[in-house]
Amino acid sequence: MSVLDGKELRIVGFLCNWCSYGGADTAGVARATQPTDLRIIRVPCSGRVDPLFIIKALFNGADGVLVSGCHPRDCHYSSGNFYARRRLEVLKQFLPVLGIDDRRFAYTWVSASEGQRWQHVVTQFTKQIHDLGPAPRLEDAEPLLKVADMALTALRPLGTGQHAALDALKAAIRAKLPELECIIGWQQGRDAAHTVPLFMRTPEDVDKLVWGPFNVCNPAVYLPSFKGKKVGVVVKGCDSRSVVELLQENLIAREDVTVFSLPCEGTLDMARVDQELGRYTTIDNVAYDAAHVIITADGVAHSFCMADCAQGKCYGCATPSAVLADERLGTPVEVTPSDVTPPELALLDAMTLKERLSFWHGQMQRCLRCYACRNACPMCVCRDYCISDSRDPHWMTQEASAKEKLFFQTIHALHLAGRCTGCGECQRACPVGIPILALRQQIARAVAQLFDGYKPGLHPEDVPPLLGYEVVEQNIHERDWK
Amino acid sequence: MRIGVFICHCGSNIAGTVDCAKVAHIARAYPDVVYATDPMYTCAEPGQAAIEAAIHEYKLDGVVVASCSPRMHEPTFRRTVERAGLNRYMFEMANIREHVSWIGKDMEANTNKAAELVRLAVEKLRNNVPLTAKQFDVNKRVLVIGGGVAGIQAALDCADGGVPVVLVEREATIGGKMAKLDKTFPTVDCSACILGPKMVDVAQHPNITLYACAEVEDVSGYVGNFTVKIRKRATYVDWSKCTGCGACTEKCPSKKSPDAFNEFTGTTTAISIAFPQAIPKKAVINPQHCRQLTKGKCGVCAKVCPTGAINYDMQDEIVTEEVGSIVAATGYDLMDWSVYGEYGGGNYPDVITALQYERLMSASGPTGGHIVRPSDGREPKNIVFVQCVGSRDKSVGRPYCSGFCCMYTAKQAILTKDHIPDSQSFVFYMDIRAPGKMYDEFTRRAIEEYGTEYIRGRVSQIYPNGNGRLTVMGVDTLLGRQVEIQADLVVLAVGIEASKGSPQLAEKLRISYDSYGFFMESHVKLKPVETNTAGVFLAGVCQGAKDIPASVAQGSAAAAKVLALFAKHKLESDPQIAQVDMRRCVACGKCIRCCPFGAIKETEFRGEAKAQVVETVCQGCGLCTSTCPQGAIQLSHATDNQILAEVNALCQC
Amino acid sequence: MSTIRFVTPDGLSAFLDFLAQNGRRVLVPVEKPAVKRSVVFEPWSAGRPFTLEKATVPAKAAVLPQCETLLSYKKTKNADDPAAVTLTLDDAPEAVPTVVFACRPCDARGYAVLDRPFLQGPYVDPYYRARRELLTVITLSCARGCDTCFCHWTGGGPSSPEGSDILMTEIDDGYVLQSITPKGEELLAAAGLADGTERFPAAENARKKAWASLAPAPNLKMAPASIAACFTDMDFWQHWTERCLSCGACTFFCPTCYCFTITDEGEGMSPSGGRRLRSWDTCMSPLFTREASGHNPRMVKAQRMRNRVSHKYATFPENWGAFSCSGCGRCIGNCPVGLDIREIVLAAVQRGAESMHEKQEQ
Amino acid sequence: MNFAYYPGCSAKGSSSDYESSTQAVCRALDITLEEIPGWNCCGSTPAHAVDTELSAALCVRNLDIAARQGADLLLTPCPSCLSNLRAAARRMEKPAFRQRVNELLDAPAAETFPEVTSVMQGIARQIDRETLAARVQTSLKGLRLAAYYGCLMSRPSELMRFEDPENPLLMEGLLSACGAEMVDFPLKTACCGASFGIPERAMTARNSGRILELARRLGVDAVVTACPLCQMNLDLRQKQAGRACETSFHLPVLYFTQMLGLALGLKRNELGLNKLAVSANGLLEKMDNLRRADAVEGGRS
Repeated sequence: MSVLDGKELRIVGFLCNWCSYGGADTAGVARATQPTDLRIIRVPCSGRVDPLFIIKALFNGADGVLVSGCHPRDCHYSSGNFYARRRLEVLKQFLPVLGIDDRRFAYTWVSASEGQRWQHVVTQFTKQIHDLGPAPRLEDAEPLLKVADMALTALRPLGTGQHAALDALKAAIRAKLPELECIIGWQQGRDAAHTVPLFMRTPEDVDKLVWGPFNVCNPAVYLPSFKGKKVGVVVKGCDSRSVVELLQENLIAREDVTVFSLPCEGTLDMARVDQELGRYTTIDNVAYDAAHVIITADGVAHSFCMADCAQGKCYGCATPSAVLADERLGTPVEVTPSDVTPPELALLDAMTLKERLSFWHGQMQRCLRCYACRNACPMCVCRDYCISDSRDPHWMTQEASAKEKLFFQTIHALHLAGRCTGCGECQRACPVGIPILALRQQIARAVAQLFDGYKPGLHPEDVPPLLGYEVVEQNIHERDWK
Repeated sequence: MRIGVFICHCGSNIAGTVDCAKVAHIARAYPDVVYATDPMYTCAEPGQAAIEAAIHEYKLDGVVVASCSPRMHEPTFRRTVERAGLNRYMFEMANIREHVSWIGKDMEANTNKAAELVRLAVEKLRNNVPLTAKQFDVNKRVLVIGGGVAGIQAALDCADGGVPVVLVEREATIGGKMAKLDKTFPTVDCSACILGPKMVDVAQHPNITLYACAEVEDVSGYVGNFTVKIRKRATYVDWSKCTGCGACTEKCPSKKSPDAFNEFTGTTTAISIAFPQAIPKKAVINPQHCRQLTKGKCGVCAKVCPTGAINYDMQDEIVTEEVGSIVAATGYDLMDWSVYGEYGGGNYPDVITALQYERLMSASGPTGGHIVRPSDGREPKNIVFVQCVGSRDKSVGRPYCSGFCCMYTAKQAILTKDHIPDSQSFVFYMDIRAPGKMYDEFTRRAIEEYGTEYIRGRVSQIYPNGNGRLTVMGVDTLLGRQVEIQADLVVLAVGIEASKGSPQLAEKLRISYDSYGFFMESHVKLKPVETNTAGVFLAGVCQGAKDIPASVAQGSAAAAKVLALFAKHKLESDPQIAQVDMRRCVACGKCIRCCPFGAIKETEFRGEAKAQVVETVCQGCGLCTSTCPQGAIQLSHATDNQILAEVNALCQC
Repeated sequence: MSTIRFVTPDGLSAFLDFLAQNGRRVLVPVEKPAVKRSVVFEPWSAGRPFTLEKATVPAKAAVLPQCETLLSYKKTKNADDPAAVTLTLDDAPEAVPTVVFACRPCDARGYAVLDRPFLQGPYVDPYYRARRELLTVITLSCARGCDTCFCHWTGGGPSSPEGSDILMTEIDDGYVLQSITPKGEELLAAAGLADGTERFPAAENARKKAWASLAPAPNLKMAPASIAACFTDMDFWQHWTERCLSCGACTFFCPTCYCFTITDEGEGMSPSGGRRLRSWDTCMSPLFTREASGHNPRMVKAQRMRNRVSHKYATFPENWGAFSCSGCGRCIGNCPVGLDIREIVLAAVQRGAESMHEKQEQ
Repeated sequence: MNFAYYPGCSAKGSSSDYESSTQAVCRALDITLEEIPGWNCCGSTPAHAVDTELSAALCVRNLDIAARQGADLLLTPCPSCLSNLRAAARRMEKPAFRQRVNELLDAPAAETFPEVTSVMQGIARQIDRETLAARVQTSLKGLRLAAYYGCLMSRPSELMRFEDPENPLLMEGLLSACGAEMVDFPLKTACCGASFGIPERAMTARNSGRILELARRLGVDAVVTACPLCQMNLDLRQKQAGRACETSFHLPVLYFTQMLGLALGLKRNELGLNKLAVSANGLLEKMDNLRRADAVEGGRS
C-alpha cells in the first residue's frame, strides 16, 4: 500500500482500545478535522505495544509512529500504561543510536473524552513528521565504516593479575568440589595465549584452572543450563554482575550457586592481540610483568601493555571485585564509579543521525546471522526459542538484508533493556567484529538516566526497571504538545 | 480463507466524504477477499440480514465491516456473523467514520485511507482463529464494602433478591455520612427517621452478615469466585454478649475520648456506642483512651457489664469469605481544609465544617440540637456559609464540584432560621448548582422565604476581629464591591474526596481510581456502575460526588448488576485472554511479575516449570505478551502475528 | 602443460579489471576496519581497495548464498470474480558469471566438497549448479601455515589445487598464476598477462617452503571408523561439547557446511510478491532438527556436535570418499569459546584405537 | 559578610529612618551592605503601569550593575523595589523580551543576574535565631507587637517566594527572638491602601483603619512594618484612618529594623525614631520601665 505521493506520509498509530481509541472516536464525533496520514492499529492496552512493533514499522517504511494510551492512573488494566511508559521512553532514547530521529516516535496519553486533545496530538505529530520529511531508509544509506578510538584511560590501574591468590582459590574450590556438580572457570585453550571455559569436576580439573588477562569468557553464560543443580562459578567482577542479574530475574537460585572470586586486573582484547600476533604456528612462551604480557610466537616477541590492550569494558570497570561472592579470595579492590562513555558508544555519539544509519548499514552487511552474539550473552535465556527464528510469532524473515540483521540486534538490545550488565560477550563473540555492544550500551545509558543511575547486576534484590514502574516517574515527563 | 467485506455508507455520514463503492472495488483485490459490497446502512436490520445472506451465499468464513467505531457496533456485528454460523471472532471492523469520514473532507485521501484501513482489517482477520468462551461456576454471594446509604441499599436489594450478603463497615456503626445528618434536602425530613429503618432492616435481614469495625484485608480470585479476607478490628467487647444497654458508657471515667461520630464537636467516653440508633448497637472501646488498656488500671466497664462482654485481651481477627461479586460503596471524606490559611486553617474554633454544623443542629448531637458557638457556647446570630471550600478550586488541587454542598447549605440556612429566628445567614457562593427534582425551588425558598442573603463571590479572608466575632471579607461579584461581614459563626462547605484508603482498596480490588482516589467506572456514561474488573461494581460517592437519591439509585443499580450476574448458572470467560505456548515458555517469570491481575502462575508441565494463565482472572491487556522475550505467551485475538500483519500491511518497503 | 602467467602487485588492479569484463562479478577479499578487523569477499569495482589476506568469511556464498530466493510468485485477482486467483511463478536460479579471486586452497577445496552432494548425488540442485557452472576460482596459495589451520590433515595443503581453476602463488616480485582447469586456462589465456613460465620454479619453491612450515599431520585414516565407534558414547561427546554455546559461528564460517532451511515469506498479492527462501542453517542449533510435533532427535548440544563431527569425518567420507572439512580452521578461530574440532577428532581416533586394541586383546 | 545593596529612592527621602535603622542594625550584626554604584529608581509604582519594557529597563540597569560587580545576592529594604527587580529579572528570562530591553539599554545586560531578596530575608539568612537572641542588649520582653508585612512583600507568591504568602512568619521570628510577644495578626498581609492615598483617600483610610483597629483590639504596643509605603501610610495618615473609623488611634508604627535596633541597644537617634509621626515615646518609656523592673527583680534575686 502506498501513501498518497506528496500529500501524505506513512504514520502508524497504536491506540489503546479504552482511552485513546475512544478519544479518537470522540474527536470524530465532534467532527474535529485532522490530517489524513495516520493509520490507527487498535490494541487492548498501551502495555500491549511491544517496542519492537514500533521498530518494525520504522524499519519498514513508517515515517512516524505514535502510541497513545490512557492517562497514568486511568489504565483500564490498572497498570499497563505504567509499564508502557517505561518501555516506550527507553525506546525513544534508544532510537537515535540506530540513526533514527527520535522525533519520529511519540507516545502520549489521551482519554476517551479528550477528543480535542486527540485532534491536537494528531495535528501536531503529523506536522512534526511532515517537517522531518520522509524517513531515510537504512538500505539507502551509503555504508560507512568507522573504528572506535581505543586509546583510553582506565578508572584503575590495569595489570596482569599474576600475584592473584590462585592457589588459595584452587584450595577453596577443591574444598567445595564434593558438594557441587561442577565449578566453571578457565583453562588454557589451544595455546598459552588463549583460554577456554573449564568445567571442574575432579581435583585434576582444578589443577588446570588459570587466572589472568586471557580469561575473557564470561562463565555466567552456562549457569542457567545448570538450573536446579548445585554449581560453582569462578568470576571476574564483570562476570559476577551477570550472576547477580540472573539472580535478580530468578533465572538461577541463590542456594544453587557458589561464587568464587578473585579481584580482576583487566583482561586482554583478544581481537587486538590476535591481530598483532598475525599468522603464527606456535606460541613459544608467554611471560608477564606487572603491566605487560609478552607473547613470543614463532620466535618473535610481542609485548602487550595492559593499559593499552585491555577489553573496552575494562577501562570503565568499577567492579573489579565480584559484587557477590561466597568465596572471596585476594584483597577486594574498590573503584569509584564514574560515568565513562564506552568507546563504541563514544564513536556513535560523535556521529550525526545520518552517519549512524550509514554506519549500521555498513556494519550489518557482513553479519552472517550466526548468532554467536546471542548465544554468548549470559542474559539471553530464550535460547532455543528466540523470536529471531520463529514463525509464530513471525518477527523476522531469513533474508540476509542489513535491515533484518539490524532488526535482530535491536531485538536483542531491547530485550536486554535494564538487564544488560555490559559484559561485552556479544561483541567479543562476533567473528566479524561488528561493534554491536554500542546498542546495548545506549540502552544501558538510557536506563541509568531514567531510573536514577540504575545499573543491572549489582543487587540481587533489585527489580529490573522494565519489570516495574512508579506511579509518578521522577525522570519521565510527558512531553508537551504545544 | 473466504472473506466478505462490507463498506457501510452510513447514509451520507461516510459516503459524503468517502467513495465507498471505490473502497469496495479496491477491497476485492485484497487477498482472500471473495466478496465486497457497499450497503447503505450495515447495522440496520436489512444490512445485517445482507451480511448473513452473503455468508451463506459466498461461503464466507470471515467478515470485515468498514463503518463506525468498533466501540459502537463490534458486539452487534459479532452477533450477526454468529447468527450465520461463524465464530464471533472471525470478524473485524475498520473504523472509517469516526477515524476517516468525519475528520476530513478530502475525498481522495479519505477513500485511500479507508481502503487501507480495510486492508488492515483483512490482514488481521486472515490471522484470526475461532475462539470459544469457557464456562465456570459462580458463587452466588456478594460482598458489599461500606455501610453508608449506598451500601445499605445495595445490600438490602441483593438480600431481598435472595443473595447472601456480607456487609463490611469500617466504623462501629453503619449509616455512613447520612446518619450524621440532621435533616435532608429538599424535603427537610429527619435523616435518622428515613435511614434508621433501613439500618434496622440490615441488622434483621436473614441474608445479611454484617461485620462492623472491619476492613477488607485482601481480595483474590475472579468474578464468580472471589476470596476475601476481612480484618475484624479488636473492639474489646464481645459483641455476641453485648446488649447495647449502655451501662458501661455511663460509668466510664475516661470522658475525653474524641467523638468521631460527632465530627469532633464534642467528646465521648472511652467505651462508647456511636449514637442511640447505631447498628449494630454495640459498645466499642477506644484503646488510645481506655485507662485499663493504656494504664492497666480501671476495669470499670468490665465490672458494670451485666453480661460480662468486656474483653481487654481481644485481638484483631481475620475472617475469610467466599463471594461471587463485590460492591464497593466506600463513600467519601472531607478534604483537609486546613490548607486554607486565609480561613484560619482550622485554628478558629468558630469556623467549622458543614458536617460539624449538622451535628450541632442534630438532636442527637453534642448540644442536643442547640446551635451554639464552639468557642463560648453562645447562640450565634450572624452566620456565614462559605461554599466551595476545596471544590472547584485548582489552587488546592480540587478542580471538581462536590455536587451536594449548594443544596445542604440552603438546607442549613433554612434550619438555622428555624432554630434561631432572629439570626441572619449569609451564603458566599460561586454558582448555585441545584439541578435535581425540587432542588432549585428549595434554594429559592432559602433566599425568598428565609431571607438568607446569597452573595455571589469568594471569601478572601476570615479573621477574629478582636471583639469575639469573626470578620469575613469577601467580594460580591454581582455588585462588584467588597463585602465585609461580622459573623458569629462561619460554616464551610468543605469539598469531598474519596474516603481514606480508597487507592489501597482499589489496588486490592484491581480496579482503577482517579487522582483524587475516586474509583473509575467502566464507562463514564454507559457503564457507570461497572468497573474494569468483572464482578466488581460501584455504588455511591466512592465513584464520584453524588447526593443521597443518586447514591441510593446507584446502590440499587449495583444490586441489579449483581442479581443479573447471579441469574446465570454458569459464567462465560472472555476468550480474548493470554495463552502460553508451553514449548516456548522458559519459566523466566517475567509475565508473572508484570501481570496487573495476578492471572499468571507457575505450574509444572512434563516436569518443567512453565507459566500458566488463569483464564478467569486474565483480563486480556496483553502486557505479558509484550513482556515475554520469546513470545511464548500470546494474547488471543491480539497476538504478535495479528498485530504484525497489520504493521506489515502498512509498512512494507 | 598448464598456462603460466605472471603479474606484479601493481598489475593486479588491471587484472581484476579484466576479470570484471563481460558482466562478470569478481569477488575479492575486502578488509572491514573495526577494532576486530575482518576480511570478507565483496564484488569488486574499479578502484576499490582489496586485500590478499585470508578472509574471515570464506567465499562459499558465491555458490551457496546466505539467503537465496528459490522461487517467487505473484497472485492476481480476476476483477469479475474476486474468488478466482491467477498465480504466476518464477523459479529461475539467481546466477551471474562470477570469479572468486584470491581465496585460499581451503576455500577452493570447499567447492569440491559442496559439489559432491549438490552435483554428484542422485538429485542435482539446479540453483547450486547454475552458480557453480558460472564460477571461476582463482586461488592464492598460502605462504605458510598457522596455529588454527590444518588443511594438510584433511588431504589438502597450502597449495592444493583442488577446486581451483587457477592457482596463484606469491613470489618475491609478484604472483605466478597457473591454470588448473580448462576454464582457468581459457580465462588466463585471455587475460593479457605476462608469461610466467620462467618464474614458475620460484613459485614451486615458495609452495615447498609453505609445506615445510606445517607441523606434521596426524594420520586420520582411521578417523571415520573411530568416530563411528564413539557414536553411542554420549559421555565422550558431552565432555567435548560442554563449553559449546550452540551458536552457528563454526558452521556459518565453514567453507564446506551446506545445511539450509527453507522458509516462505511475503504474500502473493503484496507488491513484492511471495518468496520461497533458502538460507543457511546450522546443525548446532536445536531448531535445525526440531520436528513439527515438538520432538527433537538432537535435543542436547552433545548430540548436535556429534552430528557435526560425524558428518565431517565419518558419514560424509563414507558416502563421498572424502572429509567434509578442508581444514581452514575458521571454526576454531571464530568459536567464542575456543572449541577445537581437531581435539575432538584426535580424541575420537585415540578412543577408537584404544577400543580396537581392547577388542583385539579380548 | 558583604551584600550588594539597593536602597531604593524612598531610602533617601521619605523613609530615611528605615535606611538609617537598616544600616545600623546590619552594622551591629556584622553585615556589610555595599550600595551598588550609580543606581537609579526602580520605576515603582507608576512606570510598570505604563510600559513594562521601559520599567524593566530601569530595573535591569540596576541588576546589571550588581551582576557586573559579581554580587551573588542583592538586598533591598523596600518590597516595591524588590517586587520590581524580581519581576524584571523574571521577564528577562524570555529571549524576545531580553532583546527588546537590551535595545533600550546602552549595552546589553549581563546574561544572569544576582538573586534579589529583602533585607529581612538577608538578615534571617545570615543570623539564626540563637545568634540574634545572644546579641540582644535590651530585651523586648513585655512588649506586645503586631507584625505587618503589607500586601507586596509576599505577593505574587511564585515571584516573591516569601514563605506562606498568606501567613508569613519571618518578622515574628526575628522579633520574638528579641523577646517580644508577637500577636497572631490576621491582617498582616492585607493592603493598607497606600498606593491610593491620593486618588482614593477614603478607601485608603478605611483599609488602614481596619488594620489599626484590629491591632488596637489585639492590644499591641506597636505595629511593626517592613515597607516604606505602609509605614508612612499607617503612621502619617493615622489621623485620617481614625476619622474614617470614627475613632482616634495612637499606635506607633515602626520599621522592623527600628525594633531590632532597640533590642540590639543601638542609639535611638541612629534609628531615626524621631521621624515617626506617631511618637514612640510611650513605647520607649514602657520598655525602659520594663527593663528597670527586670533590673530590680534581678537585683532582688
